[in-house]
Amino acid sequence: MNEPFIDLDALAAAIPDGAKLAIPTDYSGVAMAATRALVRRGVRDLHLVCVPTSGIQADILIGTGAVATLETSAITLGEYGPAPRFTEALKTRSIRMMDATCPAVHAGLQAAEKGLPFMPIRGILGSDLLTIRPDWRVIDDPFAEAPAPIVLVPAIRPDVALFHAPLADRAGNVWIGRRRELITMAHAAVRTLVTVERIVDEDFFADEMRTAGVLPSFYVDGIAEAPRGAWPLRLWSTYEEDEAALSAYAAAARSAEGFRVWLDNEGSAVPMAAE
Amino acid sequence: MNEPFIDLDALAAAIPDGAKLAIPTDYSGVAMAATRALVRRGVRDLHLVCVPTSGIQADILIGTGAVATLETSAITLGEYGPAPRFTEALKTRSIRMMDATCPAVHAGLQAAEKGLPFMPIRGILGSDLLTIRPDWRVIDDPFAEAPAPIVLVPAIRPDVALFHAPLADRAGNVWIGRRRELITMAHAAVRTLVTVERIVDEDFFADEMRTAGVLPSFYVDGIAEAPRGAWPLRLWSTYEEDEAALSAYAAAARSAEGFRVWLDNEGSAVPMAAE
Amino acid sequence: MSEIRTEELLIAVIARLLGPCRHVAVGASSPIPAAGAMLRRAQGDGRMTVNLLGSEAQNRFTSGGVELFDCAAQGRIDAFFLGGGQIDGQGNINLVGIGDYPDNKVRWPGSFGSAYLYHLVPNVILFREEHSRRVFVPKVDFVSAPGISGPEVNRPGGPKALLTGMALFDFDRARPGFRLRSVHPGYTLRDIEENTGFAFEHEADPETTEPPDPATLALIRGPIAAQLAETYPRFAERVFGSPAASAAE
Amino acid sequence: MSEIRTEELLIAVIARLLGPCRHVAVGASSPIPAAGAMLRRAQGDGRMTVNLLGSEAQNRFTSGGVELFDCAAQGRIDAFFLGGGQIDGQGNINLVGIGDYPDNKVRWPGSFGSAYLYHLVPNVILFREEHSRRVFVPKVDFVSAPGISGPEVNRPGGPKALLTGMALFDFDRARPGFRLRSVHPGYTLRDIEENTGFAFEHEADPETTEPPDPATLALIRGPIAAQLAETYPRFAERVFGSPAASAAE
Repeated sequence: MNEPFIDLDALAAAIPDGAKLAIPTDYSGVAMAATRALVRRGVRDLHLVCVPTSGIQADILIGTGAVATLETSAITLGEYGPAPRFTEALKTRSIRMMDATCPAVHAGLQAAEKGLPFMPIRGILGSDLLTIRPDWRVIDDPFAEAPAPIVLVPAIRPDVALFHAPLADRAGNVWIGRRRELITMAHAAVRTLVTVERIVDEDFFADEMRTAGVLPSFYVDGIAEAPRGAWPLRLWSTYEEDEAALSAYAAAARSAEGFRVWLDNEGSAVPMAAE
Repeated sequence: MNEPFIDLDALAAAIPDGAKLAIPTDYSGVAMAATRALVRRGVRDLHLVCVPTSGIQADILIGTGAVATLETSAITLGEYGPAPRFTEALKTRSIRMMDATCPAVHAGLQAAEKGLPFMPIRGILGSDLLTIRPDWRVIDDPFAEAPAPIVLVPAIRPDVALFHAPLADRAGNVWIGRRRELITMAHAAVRTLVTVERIVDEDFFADEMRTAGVLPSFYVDGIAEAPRGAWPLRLWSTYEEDEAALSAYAAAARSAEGFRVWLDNEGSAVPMAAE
Repeated sequence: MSEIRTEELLIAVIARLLGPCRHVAVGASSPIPAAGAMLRRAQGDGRMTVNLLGSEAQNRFTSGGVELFDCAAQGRIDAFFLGGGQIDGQGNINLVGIGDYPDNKVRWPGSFGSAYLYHLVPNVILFREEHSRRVFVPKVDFVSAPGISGPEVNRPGGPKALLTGMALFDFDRARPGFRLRSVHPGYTLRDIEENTGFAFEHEADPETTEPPDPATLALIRGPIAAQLAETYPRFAERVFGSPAASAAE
Repeated sequence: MSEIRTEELLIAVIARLLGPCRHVAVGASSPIPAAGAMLRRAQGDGRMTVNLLGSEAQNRFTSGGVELFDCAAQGRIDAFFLGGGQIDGQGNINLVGIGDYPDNKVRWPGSFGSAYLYHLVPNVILFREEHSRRVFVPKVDFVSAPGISGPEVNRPGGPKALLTGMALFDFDRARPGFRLRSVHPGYTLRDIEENTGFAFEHEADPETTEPPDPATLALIRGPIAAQLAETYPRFAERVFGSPAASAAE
């Protein structure tokens, strides 16, 4: 893409079926408006990489049948309880599950960020995760004098990283503040698609006091303006979560039928006021 | 230390003889005032880790005989020419040299940052650096199907990281902007000592627009106020280098005698006006 | 001063367990551990760091999601809290599900950072309010993170204590196993035995968990409740009502 | 329009070599490569990124010193510049010293990032103004970074061209070796042969390096000189004098 500024549907169209899609955790900046656009376009066969966990975003995508593989350290609605469509999908074995642990997801992304095939990681030894993740290896630390096992996890190179941030400037730089896992995701991914609250006229590189929180434009392939784009989740430093909407989802999604009704009424068919 | 705010001489005293000392590259925030304090106290036997290169700071420490081991990707005065005391020390074999390449220094620090014994790194294969750095290993990538060598470098865990930054707040948080190698150094090091232009009353965590460039106080063991503390080097976004002073150093240090005279007049014996 | 609530007792016990810690991190959705850590900070010299994941006001990390894990590996995090759908007598914890993976009869959210932090944080406090044989089992069905490791494993961290709604246990890594330290007011040793599915050491007549003194209680109901409300407004309101009202009790 | 300076010719040649690049990084203390990259950016569609290490105004990296290297490994840096105290006909470069390590007769600053970036950046332009047998040797005394690697080595990058004060060469990774592309105005094939210590392919009558056209020269002496002065004030003043004066030539 030569012009990074696109609309939500064009952004959703830029995520092909079958993509390995990286999404951030609930408090980091979740592209919920873009997720609704993805549901509208009927995305399928995603390999969802949750960095390192997810909530309603993953649950909705799973509920619509968009997810073939789920790589995550946890899926939960937090204070609103378990994630019902996730739980149901595991019961019916309708998705391939790759259980992880948070730092292993970060390590896999950092390996991709450095063009490496793998990263070593502390811990994990003795966890049954090692049994169910045959792609994780244990080697003997070549630098230790006595035998010392250490885990290696393979690189995670998403086809697309998708997240929501407060601001972008006209040059396509995105302000992500101290949510630097978003930067790691963008470094690791082949392409990065972002929704932002606002596109602003100021140049983010004009003031060194503010540059530290900027994802530079050369990592960013598409930006769509989406006011309240994390709704009903909160966007750190910008707005709080919508408790009523999250409670309503948690209740509705307990049954497949309830989820379908919710989806028709709120999830996708009716564009949100802001979209 | 319970109280992070100390003076320059106390800061220099907190760097013991024999310490593995990490210092940043010339444009990143070099603690020159602290270096003069170190020279005044007659520090010895340092293992200097340059992240990933150094200039006048390393050259002065080498010239005073303070350096036993030098781990760096390069030492140069840049536009002012070769680093004379470095060159002389290598000629007389008076320091142990550990030649590196920039990303290997970063990788070693990142290994320490993660409590890892080593980090894999791309490149380097076929370089004579592998021959002269027996602590760097080559293994066969366990994730590759065909034989594929990859280099592993050991963790670099400095005893002390020392640098200069523009600002600290009263809680001991240090503003480093986008010079994040300083954060990596602090994460990797056992202790971190910092000089700053100014200690200010505002709370760096009060405004999310500015938090991204903050090194949190729990990584910082000592802070000394040192206005123009990078002089004669520049401090990004704050002041330019002193061309006359750097030219004078480059000329004087060409001979051992010239260096000694420079040192007596300017380098250590006479505290700078600001100190 | 009104009657001490269970949450207040647990918050006070957690603060005591954190005694000399300089840096405590607390996972998301953990209001009681968060309050315990903030209480301990309020009781100390003002230099203790408390980082609540997912919070902005109570979080000083600036390097993204990986920083908690890096910081733990650096030895800079003294205490962390883990829970578990199942916890067994060897200190193994299961956050994945009941039954055989992947055909779990009951599936929980997942292992989060447990498989890493349990190895690296020296004082992991296992916290689970529900004290039942459903939770405290002879052997977990899935080891999200093991309680102990062999000598070949680099492991500075592990379980230090187990706190439930009924009792407080210490963990002995050498034996290994739990030892009952105290029973909360209102419960007996018999209650603990009946509701714990694994064997544990105990005195014949175990101590009663010391409730918070009036000064501590005032701290909890005043400034701690107010701080907690920034990150956990719904929990704070449920337990303490309006912080201003509580502070005036 | 005054006579074309050597620096201006080199800047123009570099911009031509960078043809389709979207992201060019330039090391510290490299004014001519920096100017070449900025010229190419000025000639393009405005979306090319130029990152000068050590600059703030001309640097968009925000993840610290490691970002250049990570970015290169991601395949996001199309071109970089390396020099060498010695360069041989296999494309090996030596930034460490003359003679046997560590007893080098002449010691240079060190290898910088060459041992990594040479492997990872697809278009590495070797740039060394001094064209002599002292620099262009049959075999380097120390391989800071090798010109080529075996098939077992993951190596997307390597040398693309060699630019000196006398000539421009292409590098053929398959053969491997240099091929003379053009000789700068004022020099002959004979000059190149006499001052090059390794064998290279060439036409019997090699082309002359095309000097910058008037429009390019105006761009160099106007906006590029001004941009360059932000990071390299001393170089800009020496070569161009005051940028305002140059722009008016």
